[in-house]
Amino acid sequence: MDSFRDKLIPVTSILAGVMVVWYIMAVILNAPFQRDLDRRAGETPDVVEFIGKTMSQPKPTLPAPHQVAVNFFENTFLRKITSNRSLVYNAWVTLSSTLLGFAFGTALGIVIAVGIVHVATLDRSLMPWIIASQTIPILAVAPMIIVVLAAVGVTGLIPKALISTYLSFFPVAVGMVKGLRSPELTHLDLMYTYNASPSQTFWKLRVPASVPFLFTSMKVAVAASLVGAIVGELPTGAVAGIGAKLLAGAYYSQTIDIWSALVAGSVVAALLVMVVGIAGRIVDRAMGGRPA
Amino acid sequence: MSDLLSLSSIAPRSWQGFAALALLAGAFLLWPLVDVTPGYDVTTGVLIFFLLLLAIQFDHFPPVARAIFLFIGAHGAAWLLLAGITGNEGSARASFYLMLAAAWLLAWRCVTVLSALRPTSRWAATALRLIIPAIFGAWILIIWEAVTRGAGIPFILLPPPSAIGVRIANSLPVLAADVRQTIFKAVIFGYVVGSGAGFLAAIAADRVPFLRRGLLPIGNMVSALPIIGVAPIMVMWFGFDWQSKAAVVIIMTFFPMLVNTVAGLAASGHMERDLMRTYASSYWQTLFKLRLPAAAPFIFNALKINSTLALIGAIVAEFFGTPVVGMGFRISTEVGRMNIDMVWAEIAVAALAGSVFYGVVALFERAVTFWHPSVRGG
Amino acid sequence: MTGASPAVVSASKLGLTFQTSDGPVQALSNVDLTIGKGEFVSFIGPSGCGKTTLLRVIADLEKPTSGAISVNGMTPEQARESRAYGYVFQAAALYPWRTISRNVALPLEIMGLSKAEQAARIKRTLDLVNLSGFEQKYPWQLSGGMQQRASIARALAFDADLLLMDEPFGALDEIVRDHLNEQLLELWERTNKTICFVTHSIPEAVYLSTRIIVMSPRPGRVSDVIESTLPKQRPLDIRETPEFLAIAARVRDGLRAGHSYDD
Amino acid sequence: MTGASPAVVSASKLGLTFQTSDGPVQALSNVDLTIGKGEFVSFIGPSGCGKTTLLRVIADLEKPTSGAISVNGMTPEQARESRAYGYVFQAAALYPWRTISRNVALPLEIMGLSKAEQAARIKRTLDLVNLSGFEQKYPWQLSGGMQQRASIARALAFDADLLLMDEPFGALDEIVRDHLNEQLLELWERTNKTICFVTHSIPEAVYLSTRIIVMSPRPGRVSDVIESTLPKQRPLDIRETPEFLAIAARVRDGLRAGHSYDD
Amino acid sequence: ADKVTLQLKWVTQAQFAGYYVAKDKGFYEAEGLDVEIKPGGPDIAPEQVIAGGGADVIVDWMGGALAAREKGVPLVNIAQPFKKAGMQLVCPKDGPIKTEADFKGHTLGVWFFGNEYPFYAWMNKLGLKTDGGPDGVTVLKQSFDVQPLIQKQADCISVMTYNEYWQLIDAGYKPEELIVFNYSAMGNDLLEDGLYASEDKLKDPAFEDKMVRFVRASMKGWKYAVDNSDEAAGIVMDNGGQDENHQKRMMGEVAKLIDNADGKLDPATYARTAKALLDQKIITKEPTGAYTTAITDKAIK
Ligand SMILES: Nc1ncnc2c1ncn2[C@@H]1O[C@H](COP(=O)(O)OP(=O)(O)OP(=O)(O)O)[C@@H](O)[C@H]1O
Ligand SMILES: Nc1ncnc2c1ncn2[C@@H]1O[C@H](COP(=O)(O)OP(=O)(O)OP(=O)(O)O)[C@@H](O)[C@H]1O
Ligand SMILES: [Mg+2]
Ligand SMILES: [Mg+2]
Repeated sequence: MDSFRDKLIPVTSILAGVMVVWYIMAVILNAPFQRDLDRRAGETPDVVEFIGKTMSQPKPTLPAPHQVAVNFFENTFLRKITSNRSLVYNAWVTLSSTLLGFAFGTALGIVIAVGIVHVATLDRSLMPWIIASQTIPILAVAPMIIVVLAAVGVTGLIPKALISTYLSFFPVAVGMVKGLRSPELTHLDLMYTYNASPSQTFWKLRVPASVPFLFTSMKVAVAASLVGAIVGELPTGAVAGIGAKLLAGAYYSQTIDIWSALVAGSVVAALLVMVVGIAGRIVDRAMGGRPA
Repeated sequence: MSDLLSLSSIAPRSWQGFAALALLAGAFLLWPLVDVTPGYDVTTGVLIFFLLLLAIQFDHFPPVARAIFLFIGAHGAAWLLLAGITGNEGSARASFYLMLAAAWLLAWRCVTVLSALRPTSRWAATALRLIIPAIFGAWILIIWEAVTRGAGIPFILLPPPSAIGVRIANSLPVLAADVRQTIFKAVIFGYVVGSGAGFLAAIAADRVPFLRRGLLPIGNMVSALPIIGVAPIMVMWFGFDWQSKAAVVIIMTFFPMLVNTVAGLAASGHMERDLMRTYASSYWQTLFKLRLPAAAPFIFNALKINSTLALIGAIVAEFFGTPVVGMGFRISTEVGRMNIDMVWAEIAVAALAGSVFYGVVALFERAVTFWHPSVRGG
Repeated sequence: MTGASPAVVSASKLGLTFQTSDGPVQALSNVDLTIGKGEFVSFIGPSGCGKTTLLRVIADLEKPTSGAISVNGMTPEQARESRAYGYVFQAAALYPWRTISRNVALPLEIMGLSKAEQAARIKRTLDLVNLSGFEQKYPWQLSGGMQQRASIARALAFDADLLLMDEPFGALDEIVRDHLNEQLLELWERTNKTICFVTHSIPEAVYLSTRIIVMSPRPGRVSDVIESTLPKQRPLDIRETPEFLAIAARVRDGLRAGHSYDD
Repeated sequence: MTGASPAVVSASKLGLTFQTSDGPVQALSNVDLTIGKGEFVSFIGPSGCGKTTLLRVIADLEKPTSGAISVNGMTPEQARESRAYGYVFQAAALYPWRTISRNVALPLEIMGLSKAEQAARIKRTLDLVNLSGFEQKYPWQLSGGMQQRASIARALAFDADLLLMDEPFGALDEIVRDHLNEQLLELWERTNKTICFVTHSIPEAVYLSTRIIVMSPRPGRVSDVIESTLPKQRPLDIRETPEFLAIAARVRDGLRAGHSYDD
Repeated sequence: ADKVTLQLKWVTQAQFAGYYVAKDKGFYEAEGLDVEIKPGGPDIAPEQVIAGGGADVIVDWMGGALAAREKGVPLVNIAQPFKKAGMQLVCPKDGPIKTEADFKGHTLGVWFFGNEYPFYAWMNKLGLKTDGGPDGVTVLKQSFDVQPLIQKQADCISVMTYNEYWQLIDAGYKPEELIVFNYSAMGNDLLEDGLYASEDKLKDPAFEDKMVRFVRASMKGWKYAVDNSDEAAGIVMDNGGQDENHQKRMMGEVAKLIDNADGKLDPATYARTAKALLDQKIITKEPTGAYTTAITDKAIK
């Protein structure tokens, strides 16, 4: 806990610095349009008034932090949770497909890793293609996946979740291959001298040895999964979800909405990563991990 | 030859062989392969059966010969099957898929045999390392081709790979222009600047503990964010041309590099750092002689992650506004024009470029971190 | 005594060559060896001479590339599958996610013993190595010496008639080592196990063994075999007797003969 | 002899307590110590008694929490900054991305020596530890013993008057160890360096030292100081003389006194 | 009731008010139909959806439909609610472009994804190259908002009369400060929102009958929406539209494109569209059978 106190001051002061830069940038970036507006309206405001106006445009190039904060606050706390305009509702929509995709992705990643570790043929043929799969621009394929899936009658949560799966299985597969291969040679030899069966070696040695790797890669995977869910929402008609909010914001140039949707995305991302981190720590403690 | 003919050796030697034989029997019973006439002529059908049976039989030979015959049998049969279905789209019957599955099983058997080979010469080992994944990739394409043609999937949903290949061959100038716009301008610039800035920020954070304590938690969080969301904003700020794409790439690559480099700088052992202390070595001496080399595996990890992120970031950013060239532009417009084969051509080029990019970084990594156990070991 | 009892390990013309990327490394060459039931045989030799490799061949962890070897009259593989031996590695090799008692339980779980039987064996062997009270600790909470003792307990819990020990006391300080040497001797006497023991320490080898096998490097060969004339009962101060020192001197000479300084 | 030469290391009432998450660990308590120029002082004691910690305090790698210490009349920090000592760690700590000769060159680069001077020193020290011919190998291509020798060469190349060595020969077999012991003694005699040497081996301590400091654990204290009466010239077989054995017995008694078996 | 799935071309907004009104007001139900309306999005191609069997009928522009038809998805126009095009190019008056003659050497924002055909046809007519050279125009793929004009990244941008144009007004431009090139006004318009179904399915009389009922109810919905535009905007909002004021205005503008809500296709505009596509090599053959008046003839007596 005292490490937390160590970090508090630096983190808050850096965040404060970011805020200051943000305000300055907001003024600078919003100024040209404001000047145009004033020129067309024939107004000549003084400097203070002008700066004030740059920070209160309805559709600014860069919204000022307080505009985002107000919008975020209103859409989070003042709306009915079931309302389509509530960020909580939209975050929940995104979160649910994120979690489903994350679960699929983790499972798929583990299965692939187990296959690679145990089947020599897979080990030698699969890995380059797994890497290549991640270089495919998913946003390009996402609409087609969603259309194809809709064609076979799969709609709703699952298509989005599958895009999350596609993005999140990779870190898990790579991490788990490393993890399942992480037992030292002597540990494996030990099992061999006991004439342990492959499944005994797997459950009693490889699995526990891979747990730290699993949680590290799950942290990356859950973040990737969120990106997948957001990307997956873009082509589904922007009905609901953080991606839909981003899109609707972009569609109507509602930059403040975009930014507060981004903030909502960040909060969800931070929470997800934190939850995985805590789960990892609990499991580590239960397995006799040494406190750092 | 007599060995080949003797009855005792008719039985296949692997489960794949058995399964393939069973599938062949099934295909024979459910003949013909397609619903339409003329469909496959008799010679082609016999030839396919012959090739597959040959492959099953030659499983008794020494490994290298076995692998060669399995390879020829499985792929020759697949080739004939695909050649026959072209022009008969959408008319495949169950027997067609059974034959295909038999060929696939034999190709699997071939890969299994190849995987078990332990060639002594370095040259052969390298060739094997390439051939095995190549067969795997070829079968992804073969099955894709067979299913899209066999089931007659509409062209604008999913074109067969052969059509994509033709499209690539016919559109080289367009593809080249897109690659130039997206990769050589936006990706490379953004990748270099983003990774470089992340690296320098990491050094600064390392030098100033206050920064490190403040920046790292933030960096850790930001690198988990859906950065893609900033793409429209960057287009708004930096205009339509490649600069805004580069800006997205910079943001996407900055934090992985920052986080990894900081972790890497902490990776050198206590004892190694104590050693430097006993030499009264300065901060920069310790940095260059100990901590950066020790951090190299982490830095390369970030470079690898970034190599795929950069490409995806640039292409996604092009969805939000571009001049009329670029891979992302092409993908989104050609979908609208129903030229799905062109879309897949761009995707294939992107995947190829991404893999090459990744491979180059991986090669550099091997050369620079030759000393690291993970490289030494294999 | 050696000839009369049935051979537990018997090797003839044993050779082993590792294929490495730098070319072949001959780790063992032409090793002839017979170890009878109840013997305590020490292997001593310079670093890299093949002691560990020889033990690993006996344990079926490496396959010899020439010659023949049998363990309990079977091939090493059959012997391993019938769980004929316990092996103590050069490093403790405890599983960090298991407590000490669950580490000792590991081979017992794999053999499928009942919980009660497991508990009894764990208690007995942990008592033997003086680790009672540490059952619920994790390996990193113990000192290096205690970890090594836990790994010995694990091998003893297996309760095989043949014990293969690869420098089990290398990481310990002299006092603890003396203590464990005494304990090991006592255990051996009481249980009549056969023990193959690798060590770097001449006094340790002489103190413990009925026979000392001196090996020389590149390629690993048996360069000398010294039968101990010391009685079975060995108090610690036997090490100051002239008889002891004479044997030690012979071992040292044997060692030096096969040694070159450039490793 | 001790009193007459100026003190290289002098500590009084030295104490060091580590703050850990489980509470404070007192690693050193009330250590008084004076080491004169040209002395060869060995530290011996059970595992975890604070030998390494004491050496690290002298090297300014840990700050004492009580008491005073000076090195060459300066604070340890000043001494470190004036490059007053060479340090050999318990593990070799070679950099895997540098060849052996470039590892030895490391401290020389940091001191800013000329290329020619560097080459000369590298050649001299690698010869000294019998590693000529391995200059261009990488550490992982060498055996543990060779790595340890390379790390000794690295410390010697530094050429400071004070040498701090933490179990430098722990990983080596007896013969190589004997050889290096001889070499070290010879070097010490020739150069009149001051050496602080940590070891687990009683014979080694007795053979090498002018003074043996026995430590006892929890918290680390100096429990006995034994002046060696052996002559400066010490052939290897001095170890069989009664005089040697008497000193060894004294050390053993001192050690045993402070020892408990449960670590 | 018979199930019908309708795939829209874009997100829920007053552009599709007729269908939402028909559903909400029970016009579909009255025809014995159970209609599901699927909103679209920036990368949803309705042609793909119908090819995959995900929809019975789609809202599409003629350009995309003809391109798909040539690629083997036999789309047929069964009704054309939008008689006129809503697309136009706007330039600020204080900018460099006042007339068609000023285009040369300037940057123009264009939507793609099948919406670029009218623009290219127009430029073709003007004889202007579009490759960015000095004697042609530079084309930008424009995002779906008006930022390029506000940020001065383009000299003119594409807007829909019913949508982005009002975003410009919101952003402080007055109508008199804008130069407008309206495709319909210039006679350069191509067919926009129409209803398309698969030729194969239309051969089935039962399906054809379903479409007749669907078109009849839809056009009734459009009529109602045109007559009660504020209520229609409210219905759109209830179905997930954004920004009520904006939807009301949009409804008002869309009403102008509907004409008399008979859904009949104008052969002249069709011919112009087909020719433009042929000229631009979007399609290679003169299309045949790409529209039918049979449905509207039966639906609207
Ligand atoms: N897996 C392996 N591959 C290649 N060479 C090996 C392998 N294992 C051991 N060697 C080589 O075989 C020789 C004998 O090694 P071994 O481990 O048996 O020595 P040792 O006598 O146990 O040494 P130490 O006393 O240092 O433990 C060494 O030269 C070593 O480098
Ligand atoms: N950084 C540290 N933090 C907390 N406790 C420490 C630290 N370093 C050492 N200790 C503790 O201080 C005591 C002395 O450790 P030290 O390493 O000096 O022992 P040693 O005599 O060198 O032992 P060995 O012979 O095993 O090397 C031990 O109990 C150890 O656990
Ligand atoms: Mg060994
Ligand atoms: Mg120590």
